[in-house]
Order: sequence, then C-alpha cells, then structure tokens
Amino acid sequence: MRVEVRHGEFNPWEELQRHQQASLLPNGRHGAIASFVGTMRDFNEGDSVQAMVLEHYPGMTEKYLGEISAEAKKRWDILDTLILHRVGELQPGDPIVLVAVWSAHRAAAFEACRYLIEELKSRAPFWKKESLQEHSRWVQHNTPAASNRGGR
Amino acid sequence: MRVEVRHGEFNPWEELQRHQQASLLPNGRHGAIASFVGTMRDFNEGDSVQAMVLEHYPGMTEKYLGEISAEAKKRWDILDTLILHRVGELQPGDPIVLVAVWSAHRAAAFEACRYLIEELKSRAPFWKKESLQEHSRWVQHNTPAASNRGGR
Amino acid sequence: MILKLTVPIHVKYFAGIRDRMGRADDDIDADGLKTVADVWARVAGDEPLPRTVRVAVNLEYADLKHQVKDGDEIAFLPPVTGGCDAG
Amino acid sequence: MILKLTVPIHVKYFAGIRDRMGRADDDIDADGLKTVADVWARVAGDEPLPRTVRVAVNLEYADLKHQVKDGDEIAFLPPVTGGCDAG
Repeated sequence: MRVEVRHGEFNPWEELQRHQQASLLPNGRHGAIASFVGTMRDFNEGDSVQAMVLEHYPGMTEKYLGEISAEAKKRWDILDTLILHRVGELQPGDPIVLVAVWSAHRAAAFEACRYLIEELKSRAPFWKKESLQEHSRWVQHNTPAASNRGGR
Repeated sequence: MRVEVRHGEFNPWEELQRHQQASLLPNGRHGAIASFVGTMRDFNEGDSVQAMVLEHYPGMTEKYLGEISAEAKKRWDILDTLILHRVGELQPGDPIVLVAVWSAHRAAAFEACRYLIEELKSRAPFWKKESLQEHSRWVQHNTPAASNRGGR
Repeated sequence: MILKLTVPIHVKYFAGIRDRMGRADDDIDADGLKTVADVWARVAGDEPLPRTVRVAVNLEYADLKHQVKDGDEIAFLPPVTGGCDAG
Repeated sequence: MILKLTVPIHVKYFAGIRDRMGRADDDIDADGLKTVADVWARVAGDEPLPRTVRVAVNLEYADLKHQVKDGDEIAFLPPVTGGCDAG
C-alpha cells in the first residue's frame, strides 16, 4: 500500500512497473491489476487550457489517501494499492493521477480502483488553477462520475 | 482500436506506453485511461499450477475481439481501446491479458474496460491447459465475475 | 454421366474436444448434411455432443440447427477459459 | 499577577480562499474561541464563510461546530478539484 504526492512529471507505466518489481507480493499470488490514469486535458468547460498549477494540503493529502487505501483494503479482498498524484505546474497531456489495485479477483480489483479514484476526487485536498488564454482561474468543482453508457 | 494475440511474453506497461506513443490521439484529448492486466496465478481450484499452455482459434479470436471492441465504442463515449492476449506456454506470474480504454470520461473508461474483459472471458475462444505436479488438464470453466464486496 | 464438384466442409476441434477426437480437423463432404448437428453426427458417430460445447460456423458462434453448405468452416469449442485466472 | 501561556491556533487558507484572504495562514490566540465558526469570525470579520468551503481540524474534515483548542490546526478548503479532469 503506497501513497505519494509527486512534484514534477511522472510516467504512470514506469511507476506501475517499478511498484510491482519492488513489491513483496509473490509473483503468482495476484491475478488481476486494475489501474486508472488521469491526464490533463487541453479543454475544460468550453475553454482551451494552456497550463495548470495543482496545489494541495501537505500532510492532510497523504493522510486522507492513506485512509481511503486502508478503507479499500477493508472493503474488498485486495492485496496491494498504489496512489500517485502530481502537484505543481502541469502541461496538457501530463498524467495527474495514477491509481492501481492488485488482487486475486478481477471484480475486487476493478471496484476498489474505482472507489479510490472517486473518493480521491470528491475529498482529497487538491486544487487546480487553470491558465486560460487571458487569465487564470481556480477550477470550481469536480466533474461528477455519471456513466456515459448509451451516450455518444 | 487494436487487438493482438501474442505468442511469447509481453510487458503490459511497456505495451501501454508503446500504444499510447503510437496513437494518433492528440495529447490533451483523453483524460482517462482505465486498464486491466490479468496474470497467471500459481494456484487454481486448490492445486498448485506449474505451467500452462494457452491455445486459441486463430482467426475467430481476432474477429471476436475486434467485434467487442467495436461494440464498446458504440456503447460508451471512448476514444481508443487495446486488447492484447497471450497464447502458448506460460509460467506463473506471466501477464496473460491486457485490456485498456482511453476516454475523456472516467466512468466510460472504467465501464468499457470492465465490459471488454468480461466479454473476452465469457466468449473469446481461448483454452488453458494447466500442468499440475503429476499431470495436465484442460481448465473446465472460467470464474464468474461476482463481486467480492464485503468479502475478506 | 453427371460430374459433381464439391468443396469440402472443414471441421475443427479445439482443446479437450481435439484430445477426444484424436485429431485437430476433418474435411468432409457436405453431401447429405443439412445442419451443424448433422456434421457432428458424421464426424463423431454415436457419441453425443457434450452440452457445454459451443459451435462456430465461419468464425461466428452458431447453434446446432445452423444450416451448413460446401466450404463452410465448422468448429467445436469446449467452454472457453481465456483472460486472467482472477475470478 | 497571572501568567497565561497559550499555544496559538494555526489557521490555513487554500486556493481561492487564500487569494481572497490575501495570505496563506494566521496564528491566532485561542482565547475566547470555542468552535471553528468562531475562528472564521475572528480571521474574516463580517465576511460570511462560503457554503461550499469545507473545514479541516488537525488534518481531518470537521464541521463548523467542532470545538477548538490551543495548538489546533484549522484549515479552510474550497471545493477540491484533484484527480483527472475526466468526469
């Protein structure tokens, strides 16, 4: 179970590989790894976004992410979790967040991974400030998780 | 949208990175990547499994995986999909399957990714033959996807 | 004299079915065969088709009543077990 | 003569709230302060606390009626916007 707030770029796939290599899980134990990577888009609410600064509440962030990881481990039959979140200045296309769950069961891996990203988005103390063409603004609210099934 | 049946080992994280680099998606378009990696366990139905041979139906496999990818793209608002499945001889701990979905929306990414792995497991023409201590056997059925919520 | 030209039906067996048949495939004359069930009866004799076995005609799942014709590829597929082990 | 020793309450402001306060934090005397709401009144004067702002006491979410004491860290947090943009 690892939680990290990172200043500066990260490559989510290298992080996953590194975490798995460093992990003490025996190789044949887990059968399923569900992961989620959130990246910065170049548009939000109709505006073109040039860059972004991500601020957080040091101390509270790590504590909160540790708590939701422990809660996930209580609720689902999972073996390990990883949450990595970027702070500081970002460019469009940059990975912002990585959440991964190792489990012997794919349903548990998917559900716990989804749980972690939803809890992170709704309560972890991070704030984005977007730089638009002319000015910058604090992002006012997170997007809801509503399914897009049947969308398009 | 890519589908591949691979003879021989693969590293899922390198594959994800390579797919994304080769992709024509503009960098800031997608915001969410949900992925799933299934690995070979060293136990199944109480027995210790030494090695495994994965057989498939060449032609039908690729056709079926292409069909479920197209169906996912019809049902959810997603930008790209990747399905990579191993065949041939495997050792415990080896990645067997990688499924990934790129989307502007995390709910769509998660749901489409889950859909693809469930459809793959229930209908894609792959067969595993396990080598146990004393003999080998065809795996008789796939495991159901039942949630482990509240398990442990 | 009537010269009849036919393209055989190609029949494929996978995994446990292949082990049981003792071969991976057969080419059979479509003559007198109407459905997939007829094909099974031709290749397997009296042996009943296990209920869990699925059938594909030309790379698509089909049922036993599916009509067959010259040149078709018919496959008998035991329950699939792809993906990860993680149930 | 009575010598009273107090450890201040540390108050932190984040994102838009920090911009509005014009500062990142305050150290204030706990004297006369019972709840988080009292702390806000002390630091912000008449300005009402926006309804969307959440409060944390010692790194845990709390409500405005939460009791405060010497040495507490009180933070005022605008709606959080972490994670990916992908709604």
